[in-house]
Amino acid sequence: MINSLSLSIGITHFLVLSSLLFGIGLFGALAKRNAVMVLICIELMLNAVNINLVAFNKFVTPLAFIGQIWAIFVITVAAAEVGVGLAIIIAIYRNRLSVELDDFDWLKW
Amino acid sequence: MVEFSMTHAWLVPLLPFLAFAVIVFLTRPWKMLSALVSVGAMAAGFVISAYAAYGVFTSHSLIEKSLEYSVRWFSMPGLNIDVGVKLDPTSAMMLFMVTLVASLIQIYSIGYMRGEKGFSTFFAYMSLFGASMLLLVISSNLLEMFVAWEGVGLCSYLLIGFYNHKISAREAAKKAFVTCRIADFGLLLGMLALQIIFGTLNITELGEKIANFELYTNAATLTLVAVLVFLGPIGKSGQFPLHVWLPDAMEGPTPVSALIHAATMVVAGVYLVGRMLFMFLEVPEAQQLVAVTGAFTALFAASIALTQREIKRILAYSTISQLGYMMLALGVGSLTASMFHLWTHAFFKALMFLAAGSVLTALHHKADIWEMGGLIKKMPVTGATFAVGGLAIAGIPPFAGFWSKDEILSLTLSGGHPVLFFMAALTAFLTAFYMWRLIFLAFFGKEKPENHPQESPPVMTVPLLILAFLSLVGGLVGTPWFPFWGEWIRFGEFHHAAPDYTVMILSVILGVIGIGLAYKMYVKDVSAEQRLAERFRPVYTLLYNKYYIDEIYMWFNHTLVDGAAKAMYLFDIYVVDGIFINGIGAITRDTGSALRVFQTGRLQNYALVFFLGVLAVAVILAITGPAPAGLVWGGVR
Amino acid sequence: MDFPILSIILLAPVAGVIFLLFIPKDEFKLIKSVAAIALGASFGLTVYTYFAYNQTAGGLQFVERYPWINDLGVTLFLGVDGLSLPMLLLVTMIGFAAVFASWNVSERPREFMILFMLLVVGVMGTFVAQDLFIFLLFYEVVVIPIYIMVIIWGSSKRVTKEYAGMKLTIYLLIGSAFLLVGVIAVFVRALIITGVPDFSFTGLAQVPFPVDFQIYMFALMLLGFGSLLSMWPFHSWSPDGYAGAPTAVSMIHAGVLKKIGGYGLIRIALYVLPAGAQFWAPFMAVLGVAGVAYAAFAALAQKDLKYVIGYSSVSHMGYVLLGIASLNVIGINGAVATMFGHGVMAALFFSTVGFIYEKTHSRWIPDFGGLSQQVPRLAVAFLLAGLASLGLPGLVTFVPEFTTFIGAFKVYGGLAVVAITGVILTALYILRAAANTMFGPKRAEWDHLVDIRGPEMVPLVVLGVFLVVFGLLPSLLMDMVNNGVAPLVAEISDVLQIGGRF
Amino acid sequence: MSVNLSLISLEIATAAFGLALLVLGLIVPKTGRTGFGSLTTLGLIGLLGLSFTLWNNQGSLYDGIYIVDRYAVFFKQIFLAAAIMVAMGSMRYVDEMGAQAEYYSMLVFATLGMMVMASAGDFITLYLGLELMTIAFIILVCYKRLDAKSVEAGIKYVLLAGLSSAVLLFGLSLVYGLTGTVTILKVTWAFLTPGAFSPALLLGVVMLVAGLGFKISAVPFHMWAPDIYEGAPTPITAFLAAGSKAASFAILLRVFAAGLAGVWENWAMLVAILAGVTIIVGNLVAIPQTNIKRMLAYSSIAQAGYILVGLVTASPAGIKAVIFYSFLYIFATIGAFTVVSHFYTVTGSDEIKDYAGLSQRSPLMAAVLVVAMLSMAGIPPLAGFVGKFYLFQTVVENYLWLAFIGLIMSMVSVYYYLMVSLVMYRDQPADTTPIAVPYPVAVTLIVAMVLTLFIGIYPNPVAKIVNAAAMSFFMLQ
Repeated sequence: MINSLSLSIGITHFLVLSSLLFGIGLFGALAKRNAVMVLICIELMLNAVNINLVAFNKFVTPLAFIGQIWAIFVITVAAAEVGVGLAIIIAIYRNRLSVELDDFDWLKW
Repeated sequence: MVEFSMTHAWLVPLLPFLAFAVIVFLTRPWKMLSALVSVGAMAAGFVISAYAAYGVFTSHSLIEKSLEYSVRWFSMPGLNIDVGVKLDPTSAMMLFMVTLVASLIQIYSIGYMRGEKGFSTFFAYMSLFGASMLLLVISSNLLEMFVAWEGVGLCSYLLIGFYNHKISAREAAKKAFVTCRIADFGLLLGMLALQIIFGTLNITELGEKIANFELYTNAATLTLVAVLVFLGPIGKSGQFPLHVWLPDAMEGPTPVSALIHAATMVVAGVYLVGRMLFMFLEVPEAQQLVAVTGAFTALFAASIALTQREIKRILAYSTISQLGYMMLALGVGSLTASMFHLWTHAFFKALMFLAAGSVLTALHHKADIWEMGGLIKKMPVTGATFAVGGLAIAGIPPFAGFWSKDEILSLTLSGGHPVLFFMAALTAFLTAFYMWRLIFLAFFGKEKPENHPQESPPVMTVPLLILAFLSLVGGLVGTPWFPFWGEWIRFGEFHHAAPDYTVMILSVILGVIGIGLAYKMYVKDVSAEQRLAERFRPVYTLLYNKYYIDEIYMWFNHTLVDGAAKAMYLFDIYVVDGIFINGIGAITRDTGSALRVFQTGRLQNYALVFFLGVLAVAVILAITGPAPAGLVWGGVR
Repeated sequence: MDFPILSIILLAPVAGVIFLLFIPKDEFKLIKSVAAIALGASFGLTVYTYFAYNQTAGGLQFVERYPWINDLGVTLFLGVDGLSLPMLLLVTMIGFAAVFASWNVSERPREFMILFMLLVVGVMGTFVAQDLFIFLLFYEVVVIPIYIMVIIWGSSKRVTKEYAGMKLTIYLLIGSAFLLVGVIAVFVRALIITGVPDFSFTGLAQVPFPVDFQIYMFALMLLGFGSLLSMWPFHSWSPDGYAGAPTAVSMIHAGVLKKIGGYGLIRIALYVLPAGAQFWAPFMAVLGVAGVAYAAFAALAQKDLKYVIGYSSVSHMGYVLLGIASLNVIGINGAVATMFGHGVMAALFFSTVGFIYEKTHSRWIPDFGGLSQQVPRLAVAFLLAGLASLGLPGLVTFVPEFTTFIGAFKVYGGLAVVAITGVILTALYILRAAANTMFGPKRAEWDHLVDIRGPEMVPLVVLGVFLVVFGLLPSLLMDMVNNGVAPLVAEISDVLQIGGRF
Repeated sequence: MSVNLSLISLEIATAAFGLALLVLGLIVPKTGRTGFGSLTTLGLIGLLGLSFTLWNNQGSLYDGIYIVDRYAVFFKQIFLAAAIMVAMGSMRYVDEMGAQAEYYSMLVFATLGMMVMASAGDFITLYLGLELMTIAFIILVCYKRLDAKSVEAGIKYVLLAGLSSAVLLFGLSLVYGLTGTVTILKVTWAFLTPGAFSPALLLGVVMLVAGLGFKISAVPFHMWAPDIYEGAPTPITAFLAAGSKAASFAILLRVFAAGLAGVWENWAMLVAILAGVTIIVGNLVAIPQTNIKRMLAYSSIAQAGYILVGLVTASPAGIKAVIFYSFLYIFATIGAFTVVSHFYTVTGSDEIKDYAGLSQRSPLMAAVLVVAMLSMAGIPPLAGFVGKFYLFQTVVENYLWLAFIGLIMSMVSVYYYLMVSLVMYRDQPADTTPIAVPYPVAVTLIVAMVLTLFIGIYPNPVAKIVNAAAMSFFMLQ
């Protein structure tokens, strides 16, 4: 079954796409200084995962809907995470008047 | 009673020991009571040992085969130590002599120590001292003997340091103990070797086994062992070069000096060598060493005594020199002679010390003989008895010293040691000279006005008289015509040597000349010594400063020993501790602080580290993990 | 033995601790009395045990054994034999004496006594435990109480008490880390070989470990136990530690705690890993001798009384190591007996110095002189301890040292001679210290000192009695020790002859 | 297939309880809101009681998606115990913060998440449980939303946790894609099929390691821990350190010991290295700390390293050791942190130097802190010693160096623990007013101390239970 993968071209494309997306997200998460941006980049990474999941489902386990279900879960959870994240960002903006991550280094060493 | 005393000889050391305990724990507050307890115990011991001695000296069987009985002290596979009693003429004689002299000295001390602080304590120590010595005398086992040996050392430490508020006394005590300790190191090694080679430390068994030692070891080893054992006596009996502690032992109260020098401590060494004589006779080199050491010490000490000024110091050196005689006798293989001299010496030396003591009390502890003079008039008994002692040590017949010294001399000559004989003879001359120098300066000549001497009370003079009597007749038990002594106290066959008149006359002449010379120099014209001293200044100073041996030791001790100590200590602080321990600790702590810096508090640095971590893990897995080849072919199949 | 006497000996102090928890913290007298009673009970029972022990039967007696941790094969296995009884006697004796030595502790006495009793329990436990795991439990119980006692009641001289305490603790813990690795490895290997987990000494001793494994593991245990025994060059915790610690801790620590090292070496390392012992014995001997000479010299250079004793104890432990290294009955007998003798002596010494320090607030020898005229009893105690320390015949330390020397001299000859020179050096520094402290012209500034009296006399009396009685009648000690050592050595020696238990 | 709902009754009950708390929070008037702590405690105790019914009721739902074996149940009991102690320990602390209902319900939901993780039989459940726990924790961490530190901790946690779960997910998705299954036990077979092993799969598993390593704060994925631990409300820190870590270990064992059982030897060395590094870094960096929460954070990192040791050889013994250690570890951790939190509520300080003379102000607190810390250091006769013994027992044969690192480092850790004891016992307090310990806190402390001592001295009963749990873990294959 796994060998059948290598025949199909599609999966590779999907994987490359997802990996690129993941890389972009990762870069953003490391490089961006704005908390919101970082949050969004993390979302990108999660979406990369989703692409993976759906693609694998299509090519690896076409009969069971494991991937799709999983993807839905991921989306839901991500939503929750973002919700919490934004709330926190607001809270910290209230009390530091900044969302620049570099300002948040009271906790160190 | 005789039977009882012989089978209960262990009571003799036990009684004084009990006296010690009683005084320390019960009667310390009541001075006289303590003194009585102490004297009583010693006297009782004397009675018992007298009976025992009687018993021994009437049963010939004991000469060859001593009476022994013992109990287990401790034991384990391969090591059995029994403590017990070994009763033969030698030990019986020692018991008798020690208890006798010790009792007399203790009686004397009642007078001498009157009003001293720590009167009771003094008697407690004296009892312990006596106990240890007596145990040493009767012990049947080397380890037992060693215990007593160290016990004697301890008591000497305590008694020499009796006036320990004086720096000098304190140092003297320390010196005595440490010096003996150095010697005991050798003795200990010797004992270890004996135990390991022969599997026993029982003297009798050792005697049998060493008689044919080839079964166990070779001669060289045995010689080494013998030398090691001999180290002990060198220290205890103040032989050269470990004699240094003995003169300083003067710091103790005079009765202590008497006890140490006459009856107990210093003769322990001689006695030990006598006990182990069978070993020394097996290995001639060792025996030679004993003889030479003895002779040299005798001469050496006598030469120092010539120039000393303190009365007790002179006596001390004379003791060393006399001990040299005894060692010499053993060295030439005669137990008889050495024990004989030990016996006579005990009396006249105790006598002289006690007399000196009474002089010192009379002069309020002014010790310089040049500041005395004419004491005989005010202190007839003391003076007279001292003179008796002087005659005895000078070897004037019929005083005790003559017979024993003469026997040693003749034996040395007949034993074929002309050099040693010469040294011994010379010593005899010197002895007579310096001893009478002392007597003339102290008791004759003109009185010094600043002195107000008075004769001591009977409690002190009576012992003097008794001892004087003994020093007069004590030698008669062993005259060439009546060799009672040699018949009983001997090692090996008894052979009655015909009296050697040449030696006899020679020694008498030497003695007389010595006395005469002393008379000429110190009574006729008193300035003679100064003139001689002027002429031979270097020699005089050398002698006066005891050949600077103390200084050499001091230097050694302070430079080398303390230096090494300091070095080790610094090494410990700065290397073992400083570099290793604290170093490691510091490294740990600093690493912690260094790593801490990575925790910048910047969220994204954390994220970065996180991903570096992912890479690291990947790499580790690629190295250690499954199918590295997989990486080469890469990609998804 | 239906009557669990060992448990009671162990639990008496625990009961004392629990009782103390309910006593108001300013009832000084009551607190100390409780401690004294609790430890006194243990002491008394131990003395009873010591003489009730049936030497003809030998072996482990008063055994109590309850299953403990099944899957590790651990059993709560208490028992005493000739090896552990003297040590147990030592602990309880010193513990009892130490309460009185610290009778005048006025700062937070309740905490002091609680910690101290915990400490004593820990030490006692190591000697009665016949199961390696239980042994370890007790082995490290002691570390923390000691640390806390040092930092609260200790004293800072050359080094601060914090430094001293931390050094003591960490040093010993690191050592025990190596030990632990060794123990765990031994246990696991035994499990692999036999298939049944068994942690009891006897059980482990039956396992045929391969020789190279034994050698490796023995090294670890030597490191662990050696550093506790202040084996040169792992000794430097001991002088500082003792100097920093309060009297009671110094007494227990120098008196018995470091003996756990020697005890462990014999009871565990030697007994379980004989081949390893055979391999390492020469090294042990060299280290021991080095320790003797080195520490004796270092002691000679000290001006602080506690340092003198500290280094001297290091030097004495050298004898112990040497005796163990001789691997024969006589040597090991000597080693064990030396541990006992030194224990009594060191405890007396530390208690004496403790009193001196308490009264004068100085341990600096040049500050003293002629004290014997102001505090004669202290002088007696000092001299007694000192003479014992230089191995004077007739005191408890002589026969053991002599035995050790015989055992070692047999095997190592010249090397042993170096160690025996320690006899001279010891005399040198002890007498020097005694002379400069106790004798000589007295000083006016100490005229106000009051001699020890009442409870303060207890350490002198108790320890002094053992010092003299066991010295004059060494068989009391040696028979017991031999009773424990002889069979053990017999077993390992025939193992060594046929090369491993197969 | 028939679904035996009794197996998940515990989860259902927990969820219901959490929701109930939330609702109660809304309807109960502000004035009467102080009872939540006790209510939660009681409820959790009830749940704990319920969990015992599952001990003999094992099985798996939806062919292996959700596994309820003794292993899972025991872990759930651990979480519940932790939750109970945290709830009790944090009563006083939370009173200062107001709005308790949400706090406690979040606590319960976090517990629920952990339970799901413990039972997770496939990746999806794993992920859900993990996220449920994480999000609940995120909220709890920044619960003191007016306290700058707390919020900063919150944002750090949300972002880093997001990153880590993204990575984890990516890894999971790769594994899923390359093995064609999400059920952990089936993954094993895929691994065993020859040639199935590709670098991509390797990468997947690496990411898996990273994601879970983040949760157990194993070096080098530990960077978040000190900051979050310091910033979060102290009871939450305790729960993070004890519960979340234990849960992550539960799932870690499932995935690696069960999931990768076949190819384990390939991973052992990696885990060994991770463990060693974690132990060293955690202990060394803890030394220079001046803030006690931070110090405990680092030491808990080191603890994670110790627990990893049990994973090196995924043998029954190893599993047992891990379970055993995580069990006794919660008592030490929560005991210590409860002292810290109560000390903070009284004095408002977390600095070690302010602990001066605590032994006189509150002997109980000082004693508990010392016992807890020494238990972490593994000093007999405390539980930590037995735990470490079980752990290192598994590695001495093949990874002796690891045993050396572990034991020596644990002795080094004593150094900084003793530094705290030094301050508490030697120094005289600045103000000598005794610290009153309220009833629930006192109970927490005493329970923690007693259990730590008891397990240390007589571990047999616990060892028995843990054995059963470990056995059931392996019965599945």
